[in-house]
Amino acid sequence: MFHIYCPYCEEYREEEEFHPRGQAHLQRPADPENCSDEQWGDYLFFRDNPRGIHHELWVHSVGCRKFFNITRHTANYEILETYKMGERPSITAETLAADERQSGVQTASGGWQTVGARPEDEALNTEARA
Amino acid sequence: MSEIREFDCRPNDQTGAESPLAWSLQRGPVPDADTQAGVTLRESAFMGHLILRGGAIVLDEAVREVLGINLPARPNTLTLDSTGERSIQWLSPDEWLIVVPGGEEFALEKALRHALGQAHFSLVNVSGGQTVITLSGPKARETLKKSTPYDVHPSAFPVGKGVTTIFAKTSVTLRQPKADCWELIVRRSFADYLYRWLLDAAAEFGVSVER
Amino acid sequence: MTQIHRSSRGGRIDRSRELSFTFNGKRYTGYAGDTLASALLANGVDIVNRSFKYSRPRGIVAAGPEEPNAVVQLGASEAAQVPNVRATQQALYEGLVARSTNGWPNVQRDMMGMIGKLGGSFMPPGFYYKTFMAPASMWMTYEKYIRKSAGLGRSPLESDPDIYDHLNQHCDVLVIGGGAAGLAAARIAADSGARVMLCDEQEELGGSLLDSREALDGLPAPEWVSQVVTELSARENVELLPRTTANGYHDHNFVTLHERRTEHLWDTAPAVNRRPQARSRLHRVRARHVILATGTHERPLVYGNNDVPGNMVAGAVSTYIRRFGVVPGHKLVLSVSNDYAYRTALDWHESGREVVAIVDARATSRGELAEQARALGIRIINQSAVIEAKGSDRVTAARIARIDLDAFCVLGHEKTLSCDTIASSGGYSPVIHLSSHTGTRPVWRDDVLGFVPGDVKGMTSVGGVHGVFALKAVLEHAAEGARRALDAIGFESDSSAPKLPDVAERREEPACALFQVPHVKSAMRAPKQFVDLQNDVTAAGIELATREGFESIEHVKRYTALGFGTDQGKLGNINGMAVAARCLKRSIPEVGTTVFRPNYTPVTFGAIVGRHCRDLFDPERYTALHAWHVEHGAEFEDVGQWKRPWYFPRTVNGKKETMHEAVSRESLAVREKVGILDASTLGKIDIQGPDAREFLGRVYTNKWAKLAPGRVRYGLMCKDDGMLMDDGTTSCLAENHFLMTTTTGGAAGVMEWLELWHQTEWPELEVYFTSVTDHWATMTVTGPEARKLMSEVTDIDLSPDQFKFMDWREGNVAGIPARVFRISFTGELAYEINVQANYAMPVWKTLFEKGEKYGLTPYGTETMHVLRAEKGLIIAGQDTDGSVTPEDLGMQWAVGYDKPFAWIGKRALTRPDTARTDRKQFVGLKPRDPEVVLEEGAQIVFDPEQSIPMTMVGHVTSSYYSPNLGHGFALAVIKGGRDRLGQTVYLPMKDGVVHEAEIVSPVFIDPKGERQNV
Amino acid sequence: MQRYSGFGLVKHALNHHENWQRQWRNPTPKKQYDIVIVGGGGHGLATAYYLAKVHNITNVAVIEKGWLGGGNTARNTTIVRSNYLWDEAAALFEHSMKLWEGLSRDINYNVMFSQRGVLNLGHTLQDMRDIQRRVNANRLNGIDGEVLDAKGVQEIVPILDCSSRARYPVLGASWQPRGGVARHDAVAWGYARAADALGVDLLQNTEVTGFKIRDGRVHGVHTNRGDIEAKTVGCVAAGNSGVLAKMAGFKLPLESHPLQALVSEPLKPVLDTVVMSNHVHGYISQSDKGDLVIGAGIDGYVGYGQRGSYPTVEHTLQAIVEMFPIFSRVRMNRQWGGIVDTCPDASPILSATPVKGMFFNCGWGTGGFKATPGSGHVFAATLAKGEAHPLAAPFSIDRFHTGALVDEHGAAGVAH
Repeated sequence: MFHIYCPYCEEYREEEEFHPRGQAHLQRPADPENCSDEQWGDYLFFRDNPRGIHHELWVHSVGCRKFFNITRHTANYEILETYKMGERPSITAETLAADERQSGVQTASGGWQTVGARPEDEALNTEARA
Repeated sequence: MSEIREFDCRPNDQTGAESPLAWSLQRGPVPDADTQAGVTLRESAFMGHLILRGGAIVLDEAVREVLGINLPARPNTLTLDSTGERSIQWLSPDEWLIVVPGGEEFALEKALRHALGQAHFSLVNVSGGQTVITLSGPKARETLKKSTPYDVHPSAFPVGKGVTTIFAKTSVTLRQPKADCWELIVRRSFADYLYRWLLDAAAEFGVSVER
Repeated sequence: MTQIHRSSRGGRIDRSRELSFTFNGKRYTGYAGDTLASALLANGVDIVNRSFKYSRPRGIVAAGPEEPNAVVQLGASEAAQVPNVRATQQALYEGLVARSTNGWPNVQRDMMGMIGKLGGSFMPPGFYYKTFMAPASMWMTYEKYIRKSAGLGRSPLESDPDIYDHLNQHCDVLVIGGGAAGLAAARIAADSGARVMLCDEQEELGGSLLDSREALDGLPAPEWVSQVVTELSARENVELLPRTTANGYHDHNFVTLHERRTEHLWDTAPAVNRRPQARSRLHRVRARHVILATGTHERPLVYGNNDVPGNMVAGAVSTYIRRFGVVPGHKLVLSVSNDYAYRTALDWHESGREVVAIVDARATSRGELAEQARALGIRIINQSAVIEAKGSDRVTAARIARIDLDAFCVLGHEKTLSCDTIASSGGYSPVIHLSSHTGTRPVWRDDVLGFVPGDVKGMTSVGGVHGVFALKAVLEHAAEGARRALDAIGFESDSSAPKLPDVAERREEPACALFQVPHVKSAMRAPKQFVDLQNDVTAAGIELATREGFESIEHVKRYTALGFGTDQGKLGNINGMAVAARCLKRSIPEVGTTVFRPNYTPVTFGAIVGRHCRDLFDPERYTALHAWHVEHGAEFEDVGQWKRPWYFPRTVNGKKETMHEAVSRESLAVREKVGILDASTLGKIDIQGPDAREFLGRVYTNKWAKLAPGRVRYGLMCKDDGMLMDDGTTSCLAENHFLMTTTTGGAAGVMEWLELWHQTEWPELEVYFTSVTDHWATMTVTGPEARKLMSEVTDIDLSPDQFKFMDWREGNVAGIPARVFRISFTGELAYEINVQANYAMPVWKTLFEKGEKYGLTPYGTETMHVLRAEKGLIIAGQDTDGSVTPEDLGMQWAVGYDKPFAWIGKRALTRPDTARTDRKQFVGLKPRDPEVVLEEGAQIVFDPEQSIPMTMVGHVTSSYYSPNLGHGFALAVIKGGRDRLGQTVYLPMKDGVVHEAEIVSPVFIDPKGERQNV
Repeated sequence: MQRYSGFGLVKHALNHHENWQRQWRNPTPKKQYDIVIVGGGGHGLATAYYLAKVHNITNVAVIEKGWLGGGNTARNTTIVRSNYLWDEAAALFEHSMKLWEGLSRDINYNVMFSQRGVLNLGHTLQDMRDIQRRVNANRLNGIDGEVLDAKGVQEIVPILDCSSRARYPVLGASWQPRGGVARHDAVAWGYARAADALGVDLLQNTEVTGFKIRDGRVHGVHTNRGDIEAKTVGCVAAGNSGVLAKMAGFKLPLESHPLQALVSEPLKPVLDTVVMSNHVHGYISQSDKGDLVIGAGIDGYVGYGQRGSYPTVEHTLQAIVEMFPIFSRVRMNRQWGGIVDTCPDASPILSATPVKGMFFNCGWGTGGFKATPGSGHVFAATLAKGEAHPLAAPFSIDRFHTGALVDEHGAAGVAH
């Protein structure tokens, strides 16, 4: 059970008081009438779903009823940051990767079945996308 | 103030009024008064409850002017007037609960609207929708520990604190206006459930219900 | 029967309190302080159970939660039955009744045992995957027999008489384990002023110190424990929880502790001062830091017939001797891989019974304990091990031999030593279960010959669980760990007073890595060498699994069932991995580790459920008028958590109306006279702010720009996929003030929906929402006589030109301030009265006083459904299912196609699939046979002659008998239905009956809406 | 392949079981395969088997980063049924059900498919309407099932509390007698052994680290054991589909959530069928070993941790004890979590992708186990022909753009 710091109540509360509401920072197309079916479908249904750093929207349902954002690692469930609506995260997969490169530390990949397996190899993926 | 419709929903004649706990007390069980009881439970019925929403900066002065108490700006706190009968509690950054003796709520609503003028805020009478259940006694805290995941240890929950949290399978606004006095503000429709929960949870300590 | 194995002195039992108990129908006695296991051993009960698969006789092996065999059925009465209680963890009480979980007709003479003996060789791991395939129809029969022979204990067949509860706890430091490490750490944490909790699974705190031979500060270990416990329990910032198992370690330092509060007293929880006590309690602990001090489990060695009663773990023998004054045999052979286990021989010897030999796999043994044993004249045989036990119902001898660890073979020098007990020790496995629950991989340490916890944020492991075994080192490690933990959470530990007791350092020699002992025969041919006793997993079984290609340890486990028992492989896992590693020619860490899951030991469902059962399983929400409904005999329908009156059956001449009769009467009353409905459960949201109107325009499909104060409008709400989500009316109370109503079930969801869009998408809109669902009680007075009735109780001008359909007015009703809304869900003249809920009852009662002469009839949800269906009004969630757009419902009139803002749901309506013209559309159905009431959920086809699978074109969403129409009627969704009015459709039912129905308009009564407009 | 039989077992017993063969090989990866399947769970292995058996394509590799059947195949509650609401889903799951019925003999491996029947309880009037709708649809689709009232339910499960005392009394149920449970691990192993025997290479401990994509078409995969060429790649990786899609450069309409399950200690037989309840939210059956196998809820957040929230376990056991008050004194042995890919419409994806030659089989949400044979069968056809099998066609990714969803939330409401 998560222990979540509500940025509005300014204290930690039990997960039972909250509900997750999916990926954060989703952008509703500004002009829905003029976006394609593809774009509209993407907005409605397609999600990042990363194994790793995830920015997600939660609501403090049984509490202040405010929506806010959580940056959480989806494999080890560590919460790295919570921040209010309208704010941007200070920790992202990119900032963490930069930190890692500096310190030479590899973050734990909880949840993998095979010791030593790594989720994604950046170089290979870049090639794959190219 | 024609843009908002004020309405005094409280009759002068209180005959036949039924508080949210009326049905529970009528149906029972109502434990006998017990001097050995570890927990005492009482409904502070028919209070005036108002939900005030708006920006703290907008509301602060008007509240002080009308109610004579400060709008609590810090999360999860509550302020009381000198008699302890009137209180304002922080519910969220733009939402407060005002509880006053029954019958004062409409006058207060008008006075606040007047003081706030054209500011953007909302003020809603919810007096019929919730009630205050008071828990006291040496085992009150222990009973709360059975019911809510919120930390009620004195170091985490001093007098003057109030939070909205999970309570059994419902939510309450839980507060400690003075030492050994816990107030649970619960929605009307859940009051009977909460009552039965409390009787059950406190049974091992002995519980008595004050009417 | 006398307690033949009870020594004359010693142990922590109270010999003055004799307790009698029954096992397998036979009466025995033990003492207060005994566990069921120690009492059984004291009484010389060798066979306590039969094994799972081979039905072999089994005895007690261990003394704690790792015990695999002594799993019993407890309870004197049916309702008090508890399956699968470990005798080693069950305190003895007067009158305890227990049985073995397996064995037929009894555990001594078991018929299945014969089958096990004869058929054992036909039951290698996975044998069931390779057989029973033909004929296919027979599998269910085979399965019946397999199921019968499986399982351990049995479920009670009566409801639980006991209650359970939860306690939500918060602390700075949670110390798990009350042995030397835990106590030392707790003491330091307590000194810092932190909020400390300490739990331990045993009956009393002390852990292994309770049977230790060592002295602390010159005191025998148990006495030192008492001193520390007394000191700790006096402190206000410390909560001590003996008999409490930390069973699950969840995210962010949330730990569940299962406290067994009365299980040592009786099989049901006794009341105290006539007040009920919880049988057990689950502490839901949020700890800022966890100190894991869970110690170790000693590993037995794996050798031939190591499951015959009389084979025990060495440490357990010491525990029985020192804690319980029970020496579980006469002649001991001890087989070890390490120094510490020598203590068992010393304990045995001091009890005055014979130690036949200590067989040590190491070439030499010169540690302190070994020297002590040698000094006592105990025979020590090095470089050897017990390779096989002899005997069937009890050990009669140990076959020992010189072994080569590296070559994994027997070198000869075989001897058979006569004995009745073989104790073995293959080393100590740290109890890492809890740290593994967090998803953290444990780390193998060659020096420890075991896994220790990986790094867990907010956790420090100390003592045995961290691979620190010697007492002095354990205490130091715990102290250091506690200081680190306190530091991490901002407490200062009192460094000036290192309160560590004086402990003599003990000289030890390193242990050797011995798990499975080689036999003269190959593992496949040797007598069964059990790795997992509870699941009858043998070394040969594991070897076979690896031979068949199951190379991952997870495959091995799953193929053999290793570690899947109620002991979760506490004794067997490491040994099993060692066997697999040997077969695969890899090291143990290469083979991998297994993932331990909660629970550490099993937890009663009831304890996890707590008070959330029976009457308190889920809240029942009541309206302000509930008492009246109950008094008037209402039957209730569950709508969400609400209890809503479903119908009000009358009793006429002693006969209660059926629902059909009641609903017919109620419906006619509304259409012909006047009825009243408690509609308080509808969601109600007060909306204030200059942008309220704009907001409504964005969340509703229809237009709100011109709704004037005093007026009401019906609105539809969609999600952004264009599918209907909720509906209701919203009233304009003032220019910037609206009252929205939602469906009963949708209330909370809509409230959050509004907040979501406001907070995340349109924070610039100046508007606030406040739920007033519970504040207002709502009563619907409806029917042709409604105005007459209302005119008797209200000062509001009811004249049709002053108070029109879809108007609302304020005034008094029955002397109570009220808002009255002229909206109708019945199609009749209707007034919806809102009063502050505290005053609902007097209003309701007055209405009945005045309404009697008009035939005022209370009606429930069923009649409400019939009446609205006659008008073709939908119920969101019944006539819609999340795949229905406003257009499908034929509600284009409520869709603001030209509103300036792209309201929620609009864009989705033009997607290829939502724009199809042959979508399922909302229509009415009139059965050709007026007697027929179609089944709700009946599927519709155009061609009834087609073969299965049929092409279905829609289904019935609502269907009733209408006393007003005099026939059944239904609402349905049908492909392209609106273009098919007048056509016939078919509803093929299960008994071969095919109903015919005509597609009609969904409005069956008063299509022009004149009745509600009068 | 050694054929398994009772007679064979006796023969092996006399030889001290020393002559059993490997159930599958442990081959070295080849440089090139006709088809690569990413994911060695039940669905992937079944796909490989049917490719070889039905389509004669045997130059196939199954790439598994861990051990075969180690994902949700190893972690589910083993329920098999086909009583889905919409025609498209019903057809797919019924196709699967028919394959289940002959599976043990087909692959010469006893998967212990036990057709002990599945009850879906109704506790509210709307539940019963939904049940009637579904059972009527099932019947016209040729799927067995009937609607029972409370009395009928009580007869099938005497220990279920069907009294009016319950908070949400049982009003009735749908009953699918052909539904039941199967031994989950055996399904993976059986398919693995059968596929291996037909020449498929099963590559364990082999992890895909990227895809070779040129000009919008897949040419192979990168793995930690080297590159492998293949013109057709099928991804069948349950909880990792999103991660694989990201490697290939596109998103899926999926979220991966932890779905929890738990078991009691083994008990003597006490529950002979599968009981599921959407409304009080729990489902339960008893394994052949005696454990009560209980499905808990799905957590609302994205999670790859194979564990979930404790309150979910609490709520599930509350539901179980509410339905079966006699189980209050039974004890919970273990809990665990699987990672399930959930689609917005609670239906799977069996589809081509923006990358030519690359196909995805995913999004089975909480109900993938029961689909294993059918999923493998139609996905094999899809891979073999390069276009969707008719039963797979409605489950393309396109539907999330056109709006043609197959909304099975009703049937899949409770995780299973």
